[in-house]
Amino acid sequence: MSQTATATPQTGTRTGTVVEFAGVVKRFGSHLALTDFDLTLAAGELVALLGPSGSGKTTALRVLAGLEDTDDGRILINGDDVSGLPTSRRDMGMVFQSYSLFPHLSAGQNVEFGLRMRRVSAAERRSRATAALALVGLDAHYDRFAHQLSGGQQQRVALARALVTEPRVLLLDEPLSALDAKVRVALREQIRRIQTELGITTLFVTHDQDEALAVADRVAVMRDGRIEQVGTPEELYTRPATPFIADFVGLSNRLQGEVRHGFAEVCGMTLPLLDPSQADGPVRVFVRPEDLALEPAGDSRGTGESGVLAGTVLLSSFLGSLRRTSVLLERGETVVVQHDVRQRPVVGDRVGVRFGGAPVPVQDLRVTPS
Amino acid sequence: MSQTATATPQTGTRTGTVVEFAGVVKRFGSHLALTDFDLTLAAGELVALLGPSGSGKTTALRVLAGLEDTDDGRILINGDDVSGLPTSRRDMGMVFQSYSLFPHLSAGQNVEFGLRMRRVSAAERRSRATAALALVGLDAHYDRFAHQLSGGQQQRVALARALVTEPRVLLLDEPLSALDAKVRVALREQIRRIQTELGITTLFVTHDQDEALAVADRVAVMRDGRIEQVGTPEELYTRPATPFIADFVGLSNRLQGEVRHGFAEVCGMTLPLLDPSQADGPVRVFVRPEDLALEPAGDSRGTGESGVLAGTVLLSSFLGSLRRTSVLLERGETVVVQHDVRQRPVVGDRVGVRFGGAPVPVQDLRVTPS
Amino acid sequence: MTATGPGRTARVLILGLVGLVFAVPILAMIEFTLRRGLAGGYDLARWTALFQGGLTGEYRLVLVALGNSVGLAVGTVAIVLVLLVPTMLLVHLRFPRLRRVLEIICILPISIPAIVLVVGLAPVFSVVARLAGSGVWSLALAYGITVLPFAYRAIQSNLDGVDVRTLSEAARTLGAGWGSVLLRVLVPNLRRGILAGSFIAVAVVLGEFTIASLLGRTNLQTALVVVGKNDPYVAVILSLIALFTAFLLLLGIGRLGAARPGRKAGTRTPSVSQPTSTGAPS
Amino acid sequence: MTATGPGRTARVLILGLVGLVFAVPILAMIEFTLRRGLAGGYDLARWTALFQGGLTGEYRLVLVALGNSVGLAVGTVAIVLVLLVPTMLLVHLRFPRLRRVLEIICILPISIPAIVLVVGLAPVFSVVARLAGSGVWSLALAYGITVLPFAYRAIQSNLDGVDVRTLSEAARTLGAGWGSVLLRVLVPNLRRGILAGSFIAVAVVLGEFTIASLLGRTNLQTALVVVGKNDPYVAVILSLIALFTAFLLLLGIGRLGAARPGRKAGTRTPSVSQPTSTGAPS
Repeated sequence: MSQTATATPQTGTRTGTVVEFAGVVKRFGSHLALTDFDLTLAAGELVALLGPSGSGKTTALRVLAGLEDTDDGRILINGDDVSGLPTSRRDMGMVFQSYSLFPHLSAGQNVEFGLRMRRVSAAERRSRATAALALVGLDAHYDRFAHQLSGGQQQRVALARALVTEPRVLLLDEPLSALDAKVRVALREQIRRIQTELGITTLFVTHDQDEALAVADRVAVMRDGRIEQVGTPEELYTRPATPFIADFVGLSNRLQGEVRHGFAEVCGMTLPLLDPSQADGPVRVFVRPEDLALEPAGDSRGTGESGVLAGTVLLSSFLGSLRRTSVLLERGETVVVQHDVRQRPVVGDRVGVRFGGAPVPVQDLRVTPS
Repeated sequence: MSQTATATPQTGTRTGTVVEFAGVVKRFGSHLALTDFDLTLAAGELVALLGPSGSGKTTALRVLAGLEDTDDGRILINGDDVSGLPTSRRDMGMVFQSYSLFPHLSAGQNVEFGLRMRRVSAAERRSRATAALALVGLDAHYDRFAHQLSGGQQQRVALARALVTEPRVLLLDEPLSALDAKVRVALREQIRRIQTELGITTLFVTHDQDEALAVADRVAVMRDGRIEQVGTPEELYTRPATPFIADFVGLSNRLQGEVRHGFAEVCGMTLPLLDPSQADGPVRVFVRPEDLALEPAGDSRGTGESGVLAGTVLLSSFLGSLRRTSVLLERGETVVVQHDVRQRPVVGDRVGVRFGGAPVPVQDLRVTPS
Repeated sequence: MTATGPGRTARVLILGLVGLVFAVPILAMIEFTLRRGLAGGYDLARWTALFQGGLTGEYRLVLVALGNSVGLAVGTVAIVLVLLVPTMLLVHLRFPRLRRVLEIICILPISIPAIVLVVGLAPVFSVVARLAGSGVWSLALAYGITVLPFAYRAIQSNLDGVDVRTLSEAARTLGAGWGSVLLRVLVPNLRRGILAGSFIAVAVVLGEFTIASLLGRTNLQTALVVVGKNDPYVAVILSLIALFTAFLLLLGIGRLGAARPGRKAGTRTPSVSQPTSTGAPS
Repeated sequence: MTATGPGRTARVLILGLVGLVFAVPILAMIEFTLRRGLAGGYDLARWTALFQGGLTGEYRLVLVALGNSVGLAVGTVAIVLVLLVPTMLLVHLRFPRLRRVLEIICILPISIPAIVLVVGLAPVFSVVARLAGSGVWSLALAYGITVLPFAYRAIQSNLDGVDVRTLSEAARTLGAGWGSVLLRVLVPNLRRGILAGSFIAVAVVLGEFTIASLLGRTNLQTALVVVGKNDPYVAVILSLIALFTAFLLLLGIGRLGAARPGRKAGTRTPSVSQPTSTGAPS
């Protein structure tokens, strides 16, 4: 009843909603899916939970939805502990990884379902469902059934269904992972645009780093049931806190090097470190492919002093707006260089790889004890 | 017997193999899956068949493998018509879209299967299977079963299984489509490297344009059972023959314009055409996101004379090494601009979009009759 | 060429053999009902006689028995629906580890020896009879067990094709309680399986002989056997009709299955009408 | 809280009811065999007597009948394997449109009326008997039909879990002819279904009563009923043993199913050990 009252304005934005996980613990048998999980979502923020499968990211989302009980800790929505509330009363909209439209209902009836549960009148249901479908560009498909819609369309209807009740929080559980590459990119942009427009606090779970970086205000990288780093996409990409994150976020060249007097010595070159207080000793260093440059073989005068290393082209891939080339360095390492399409290295070519350039590309790294 | 004889040298390259489809027709009931399909694969070449689902690309591959009969036309391998040969005697290696390892055999036994069918001795089978697994980096997994391997590993074993008999042609039927984004990219590079190394003529079917462009020597774009354009990845990307291809290959901004005196007038700007002989009249023009540039709002002096259009930022996605921003132009169109990560437009910002630059980015286009 | 399949001979042989096994008994029965006594030759006399004369006299037994069987079928279906469907959903959603156990329990009745039904159920029936009278309907309990394997399989195969877990979670996040989840989401999507299970249950009950015979009750099959001792021709004609009815029932199940073949929502379903979101959604 | 499932009461109620339906007859039978005559009270006397005395005298019939039933079971399984498996594979691979038809045909025997078996099969049997003698084994033909629905389901559910089409195509591209495809690829991967189907067939044949009774042959169940008329206690004990054996058989099927649960090869299976191919593969 009270829900009906507050849910009237169709495009009304419920800013206000702050979500907080405080020390949440969740066990499955002896497996700890979440350990002391802390995360706060500001009002209207889109936070992506990024991690490999089994890192606990979906569990975190399901715990927030009430689909799993917690073993310890609290979940606060605008300061109220909702841990005890059943799913049906948490007032959250959720889009699932697998297609979850009710197959026996049309798209429009699917969207109306949540309103029906809230005893909204038939006329209002119809108009609000149509408006929600219009938001995702599918109002013309009101009477289609799930099996008459493409995968991308199904997920858009699912999004409309989740949003039509104007929930306090939007939960997205890998909503794009079953879709083709092209549809995936288009839909993630649509989701982001709608989310910004409505200003709804959103938790977006994904295992795809491109997706997380492209869409989120902040990204929380998870590993083994806890958050390893939280930050804006750029923070994560340029200053990963651990080798795990450097490896997981973005394509990186990993090289063995050595710290000496606040600089890293890698492949005979001396490169600046982000964190010069790093103690001396062996390190692993990550270099982004876009921070390397390819030079004709003639230019490479052999050693590191000039910042150029010689090597042989193993493979070169045309990626449309750019090209990525794998080079086997003479020193034995293989590095990937991202460069302009007008450079066309051929397999077997001798080339030079230039390190550095303006922004120092070397990631400061703890050595993983192994 | 004769197969055993020719299959001895493990890393032996069978260059020589030329594959030719000549006027192949294939019907399924009343549906024409292939119509006058012509394509020649040069020795050692990797040709990608690219197209949306239902375009006939998989049918073409299956016809070559002998898994479907042809209704008309010929299939020549090194000049010999093989249309009448059963699959088991065509001597082709194939990797399937769905995981196809025999579940009751270990990885090694899977790889040995083709050799066993050719009555190769147990000792030789073992050594050749091990070598083939080493080629894909999985010789340590000889005794694992399919369910103990990740999806990517299964496809790599399938590749080893297809290659161990040293077939005349390698057929890849969307081998990567079931895999995660990261594994997909890694594996396509590995496939390309092995293919180059062995020099085996390869047909690679895919619906993913990134994959086709990155991996192939030449790409054949299919539509409705025939090839719409064949060319190197760069030819396809920079000079698509039809709007369908422009749309399908790469992310494009599609704008309405008008041809006048060999130039295209788009959004009040005059842009050069690839093909100046184009007749005057309305055209649809495609502009790549990387051929647009973003400028601060101050710089945009309003109209097209300067090649800069004013607009409002709708969305900006961080893609790691670059950023992609959707701008709603004042004229009503939405365009996507790809730019440096150091430019950080915020949703709602007023910005300018600069067209052109050094290489003329406008695609020459027939008007689709509609 | 034979590039795409086993040889034609093998096919003809296999399909022929299968056809033979099924066709022979039925053809034999039809032939039997058409025989014109000792004189030889065939006519439709017996069929027309039956349909014109109707089931009078001693054949009234068959009508009574048919009534009993139909009543039993309805009762059995009710038991199955009320007990089996909720149990299966509960196990599927909440106790997935019990699935194997439930499957074994539900398939077990396939091999319950006849004697168990008689001796094992006798005391149960005597109690039931004392409390509530000993109508034929009391057989429904035993039939419920007999029917279990068939109903289980039908419902389970529907259950396997529907992502029950995700659908119920989606409904719950939309504000549905467990009652709404069951009635508004699960039952409508399991309609096919439930209907198929019910049809099969009806078919089984109408064809059941052992239990009724051993417990000395009258149902369609026992009546037919009794009638068959007096006039085998009429019995065979009635059986053919019963068989045909059962065939129609099962054909109905087949249709149910084909109607909307639990589409695997595919990644690569036609996306022709999928507008790219570059166009602003109004 | 009850946030994650239906109320505890509902659960207990449902599981309790199901348990009751199954437990009561079996408990009643056990109770029956333990009764100490008119005096009341319970002991194991009848069980020990049977096991010590063995099946002598009139009980020899049971041993003979058991022999018959086992022989029939073997024959039936052979028929099923030789006819059903190739037919199903053929339909699955080459004539997928016939699948529904095959399914209906295979499920039809569920509701074949008893009288059909007697009258319809009688002429067939008389021909068979004239040609090859009228041993009990001739029942195997009828049993083959009876067993069809069960065997079909078992094999089909295995078939659904294995990508038979891709596996056979893979084998063919690797140079295997149809024989090799069948024996080296398909049969090994359908082992579970074939075994499960065979087990169920055995269980069904061991529990069959109607056909043998109506055709006047002796099998395990008819013998038990005969014995049961003289000494119900022994019959019930033997039935309990038969039931237990069948349970073990079905448990075996369950194990077969659980052993390697036809993994859906997933996109997101653990890829921890997946080395990125940036490292050159030696």
